[in-house]
Amino acid sequence: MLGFMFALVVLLLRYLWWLRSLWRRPSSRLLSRMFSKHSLLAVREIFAEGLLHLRIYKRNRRLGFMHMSLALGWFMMIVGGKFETWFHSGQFLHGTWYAVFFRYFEPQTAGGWAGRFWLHYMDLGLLLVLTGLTLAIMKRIRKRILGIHSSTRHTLVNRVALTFLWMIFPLRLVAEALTFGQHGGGGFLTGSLGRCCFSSGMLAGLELPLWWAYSLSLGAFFVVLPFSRYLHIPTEMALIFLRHWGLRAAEDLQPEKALQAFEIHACSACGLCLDVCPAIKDHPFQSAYFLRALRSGKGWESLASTCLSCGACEEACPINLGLEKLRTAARGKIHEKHHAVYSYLPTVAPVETSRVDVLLFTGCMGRMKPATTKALKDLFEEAGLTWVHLDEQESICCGRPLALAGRASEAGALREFNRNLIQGQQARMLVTTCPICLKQFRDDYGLELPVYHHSEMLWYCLRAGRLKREKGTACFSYHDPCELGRKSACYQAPRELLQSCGTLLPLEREQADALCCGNSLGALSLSLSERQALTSRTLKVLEVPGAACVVTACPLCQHNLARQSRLPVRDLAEVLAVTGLPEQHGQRTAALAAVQEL
Amino acid sequence: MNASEYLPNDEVAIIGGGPAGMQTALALSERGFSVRIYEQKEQLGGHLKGWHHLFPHGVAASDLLGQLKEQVLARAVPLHLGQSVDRLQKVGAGWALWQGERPLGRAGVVVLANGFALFDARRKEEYGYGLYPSVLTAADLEAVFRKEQPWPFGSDRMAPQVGFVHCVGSRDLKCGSPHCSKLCCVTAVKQAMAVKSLFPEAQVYCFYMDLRMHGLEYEELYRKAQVDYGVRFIRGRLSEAAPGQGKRLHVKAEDTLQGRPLHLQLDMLVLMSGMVPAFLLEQQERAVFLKEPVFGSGFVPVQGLLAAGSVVQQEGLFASGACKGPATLPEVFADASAVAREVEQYLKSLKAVGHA
Amino acid sequence: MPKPDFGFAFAPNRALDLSAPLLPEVQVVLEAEPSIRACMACGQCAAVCTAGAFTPLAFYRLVLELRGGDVAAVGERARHCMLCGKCQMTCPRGVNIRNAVLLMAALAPPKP
Amino acid sequence: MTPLLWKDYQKEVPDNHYFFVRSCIRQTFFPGAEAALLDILRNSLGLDVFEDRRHTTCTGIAYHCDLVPLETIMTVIARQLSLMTEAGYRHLLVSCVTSFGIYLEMLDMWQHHPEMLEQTREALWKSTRRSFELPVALVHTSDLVYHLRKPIADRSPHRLVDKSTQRALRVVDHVGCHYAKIFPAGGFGGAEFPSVLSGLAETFGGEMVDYPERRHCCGFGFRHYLLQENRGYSLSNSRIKFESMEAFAPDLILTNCPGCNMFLDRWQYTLAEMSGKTYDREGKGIPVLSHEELAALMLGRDPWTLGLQMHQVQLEPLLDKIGIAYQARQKYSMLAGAASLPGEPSVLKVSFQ
Repeated sequence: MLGFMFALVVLLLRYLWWLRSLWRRPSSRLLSRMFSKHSLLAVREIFAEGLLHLRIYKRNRRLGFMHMSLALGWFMMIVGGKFETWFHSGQFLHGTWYAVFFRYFEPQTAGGWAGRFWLHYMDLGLLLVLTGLTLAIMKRIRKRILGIHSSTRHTLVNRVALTFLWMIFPLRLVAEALTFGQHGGGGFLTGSLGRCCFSSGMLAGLELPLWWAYSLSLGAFFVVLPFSRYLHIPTEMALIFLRHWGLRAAEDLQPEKALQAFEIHACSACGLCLDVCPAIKDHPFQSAYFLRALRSGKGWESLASTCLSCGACEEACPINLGLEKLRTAARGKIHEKHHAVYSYLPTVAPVETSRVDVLLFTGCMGRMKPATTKALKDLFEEAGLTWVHLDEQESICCGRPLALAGRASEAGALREFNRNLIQGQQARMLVTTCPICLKQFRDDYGLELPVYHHSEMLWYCLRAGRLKREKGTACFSYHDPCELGRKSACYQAPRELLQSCGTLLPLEREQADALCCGNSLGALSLSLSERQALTSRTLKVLEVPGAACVVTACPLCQHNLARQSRLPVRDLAEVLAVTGLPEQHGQRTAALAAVQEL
Repeated sequence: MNASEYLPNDEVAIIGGGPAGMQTALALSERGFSVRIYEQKEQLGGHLKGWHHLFPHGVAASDLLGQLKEQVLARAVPLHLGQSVDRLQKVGAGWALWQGERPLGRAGVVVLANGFALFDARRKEEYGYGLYPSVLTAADLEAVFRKEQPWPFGSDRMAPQVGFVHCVGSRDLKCGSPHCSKLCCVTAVKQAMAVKSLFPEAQVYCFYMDLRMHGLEYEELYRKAQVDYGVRFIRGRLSEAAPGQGKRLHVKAEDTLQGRPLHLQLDMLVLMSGMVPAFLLEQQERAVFLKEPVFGSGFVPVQGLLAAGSVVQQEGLFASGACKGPATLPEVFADASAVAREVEQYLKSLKAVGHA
Repeated sequence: MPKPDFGFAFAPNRALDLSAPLLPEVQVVLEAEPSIRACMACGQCAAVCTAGAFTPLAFYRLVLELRGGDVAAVGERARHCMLCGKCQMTCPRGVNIRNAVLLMAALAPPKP
Repeated sequence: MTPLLWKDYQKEVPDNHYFFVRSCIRQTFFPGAEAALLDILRNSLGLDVFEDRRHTTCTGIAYHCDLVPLETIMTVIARQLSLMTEAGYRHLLVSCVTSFGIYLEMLDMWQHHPEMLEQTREALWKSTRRSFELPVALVHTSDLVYHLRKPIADRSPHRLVDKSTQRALRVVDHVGCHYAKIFPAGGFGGAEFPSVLSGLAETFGGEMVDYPERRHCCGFGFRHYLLQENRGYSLSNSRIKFESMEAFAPDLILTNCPGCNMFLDRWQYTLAEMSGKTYDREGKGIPVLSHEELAALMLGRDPWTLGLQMHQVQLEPLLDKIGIAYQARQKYSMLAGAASLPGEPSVLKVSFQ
């Protein structure tokens, strides 16, 4: 009881502290949204995610059910308990303890069928929780049973909280059963258990101690709650409200302030992020641990700068935490003393050019992949498109690498340069071979003309009939670049292209679940050996039997995979270009052989 | 076949009891020839005696030497220890061996396996070898590792500053050694790592012109030295060594990658003395090639590219191992059996002539 | 008392003193990114560097000069880097160049 | 490699009967030094050293600056020699290292080109009706002091030792380039084994320090100093020497060349003003003495009569170490009262009682 009060107070204080900035200048937007349908939407989401855990359920039924049964069951009991006491005592308001220990105070209640309903309803809730609990215990013993490979390693305080949590419900079961055993009555679970095991008078003395044990563990749990990961239970709800009220996470790291604080503390360490992380086994940089480090304020730096920022964890997170943003914010914090100087950049004179279809931007990495560029130009020819190669002479970085290092604020000059370069031209679209540039151009450049990745662009040509391909014999395995897939949601175009000229082999992990090539620009201080380990793991997935070559659509991925791959690693454009040769079958196969030779 | 089928003077004399000599002797006696070894020192082993551990795996030199000796003794190869052959005389098809005016014996075939000598670092006076006690050669440092020689700095120095100079008396036309001794680079790296593991606080520098890490795992060793041992590699040779504070040396060099002169105080300067012919040039030219000497590196020249060891224009004279030029131990061992094969063929041909 | 104007000055000594202990801030950089030590000055990083086409930025030289002690100059040049990562892509020794550059750039005095 | 023989680096020095020629720089900047030397040679050691007040500059500095042509300087040198001949001396004792180098150079040229000697004799005769003989021995004053170091040391009440701690004082020497490098055989030890000063210091019980830049030029370099535009180059050279000797914390810099003596002394002030740095621990600079100044001090001559107050870096700390008594008040007594005490440098520490 005291425990509950204590928890309540601490929570309020912490939340107020986190939201301090907002009190100082409450945004009108926030207030207006507070009293609108947004709050209702929030309630709905809380119900769907906080109780039913639908997102986890979608990913992993057993795990989802575990979380759901625990949360929902407990919720049922809390609500039910309230109504039950109301029903019996006739008055609504009581001290919380009354509902919690109702059966201890009122072992015998009449009330006909309704009374019995409540008995059974409460037992149902309890049963649900207990099943969840069993699953949870199984999960600790054998992960596989719940279909996951790795579960979070917990700190001491969390273990303590966990133990109390696990003790609460069995104790309640036994306590209630005993009470009913002594005084008769009870629901289908507690009642029957009471009658068959605890009816003998000798046990009467145990009743009080048991209820005390129950009450103590409950209290203890509440005491540790605000300092353990179970803080996520209330925090998640608060977070959902705040989100719906339009609060956004800050760009810079402030783990004790505003939405960031709620995000960091809303993580239940459910472990979904561990399972999808490309890092071999469990690596300290995985999100669950990264957030824990942020909570404790210790050791987050190295975790932030070793992570690849492949985005898999954010994709998997059941409560949509902005993990990428948090990481870049953390990197920005580490390197806040870094200031870039780009005054040396030449000024771009707007050139008067004839209108072309495509502005081609191959980017820094693209310079290291002349084969891709050449193939793409051939395909432009074939599709009868006119183009200008913007950065044929020299590529000025798009600015995304700086952003990934948390220094987006420094990238202004680079964006300015490229924007002038692009806007000086008249064209229908901007096409880049580099997904890193693609993301940056789309999100941060605010260009008038549409920006496409060459895979998208080629796919349009294919559908428009400007490019014609015949399904060949070659089988490909396709690697989804993080920046193109998860970051730019472009999965279909490359697949359609490959299907058009060959067979695309299914992979153990692809699309949103695809692994990182290991050389992502996100990782600043990941060692060569670790990178190479990641790469070979990714290649294991890609080198499926029958694959003629590994295809990807990112110069960085291609370069990195090619260094270690047994199969040839090609860019989409290259594959498409060679498969586009005259239709004689012999030459076609020869060309495909060439792909493998290259 | 066995040795008895050959001419009476089919005995093979091997000059030099180092790795090359021993391995060649083994290879030949395994082929059934009677072999004897002439070694100027009192025991077998050559330079290997003085080494502590061997690159790239750090095998103890004494183990390898032990194995070789055992095999030689097992095959009961006659040993002439303390006899240094300084003159060869052609007698009929064979050779007479002389030490000064003393005849040492005769043989149908002579195999030179007298290996190499280390460049006399005193000839590069500017590095102060023999002048300052803290200047050592690589060989001296091995002796220090073997605890046969004390460290040149006091035991109070827990963080000594140590410098290694590559290419001392190698790639140096002025010193008459135009060749690359090819072992010094990796030896320097090996020794630098050894020093670092004995004195973890030490600052170790290697002054190199090029790093020639030609052998398998040598390059890996170099990277290990950089990353795991923190050895610093500076591209540029020392100009000079002068006395510094206390017992220390003050050395000057050019960092050619930065294009800036540099200087530092060292507690120990190790000179990677290159490999030069074992004979003084004149001796060798006169004693072996019976002609007037020309200045130059003067390793024993062999016939053409394909021949492993038959010496230019010298019937029945062969050369094995590092006397033909810088060679690693594995190379020496491989060479030995190749030479043995040639010797066998030569003796066969003699036999054929003898029958005809 | 105002210093007299001699009308001439001495040329600073260009020689590096290797015996001088490393500056603590340099130590920090080397410990934060140990892969820097693996650099063998092959120059590929500089060869592919875009910024290098416009400025004296050349990563392998920063590594060489870092220990020299003129951290301000090293930092100033590091600030020209765009972090594009081309160099890291081609570095044969797998040096985490981008991280190293970020750390080096922090050595220069903060911009006014 | 031909073996080094110590005797190749020795020099024959006559015991007596010298014709003495002064040094322009020494008598200008360190006026007490030559007086002290003559006093020692004549009165302490009873040697016969003759000096003719009519002798002039050797014009060496102007010659090295290409202001005086070869024929002229040869004739000037010839005139000095004619004075020596007239006085009946054959041993020339030179105070200045530049002059010493000049004499060596001229004698060498005359030896290899007799026609030049003839031209010079003719030129001298035409201009002054004088004739001359070549000297039998050409001796620099440091040679003579080195040669007589034992008798001098025997007569000396003082030693180069810290009186309080009995620690031998650390001495760094700088032998003039024109003494050691132009004609190494003309002096003791040449440039390879500079011993003329170290031998002297060691006789007085000092500890020699063989510092890395020991053989580096002091920076005078004639035209480098005389043109202000080039003066920084001269200064940079001195700085290299100071930086090299700093680590050894020397108590004293010992020179035999008036030019070096001046630059190693004065440039310490200039460098201190420019860079705020001094090369000793206390910020007072490293004292500089020439061979005859050292000898005079050891023999107990009065520092101020010796003219040590003309040094930029004050000598008092050294005098205190050695335990030489001096009248602090007397230091500037020959100046017109305290009003005209020299100004204080802004970095180099000095003390005026």
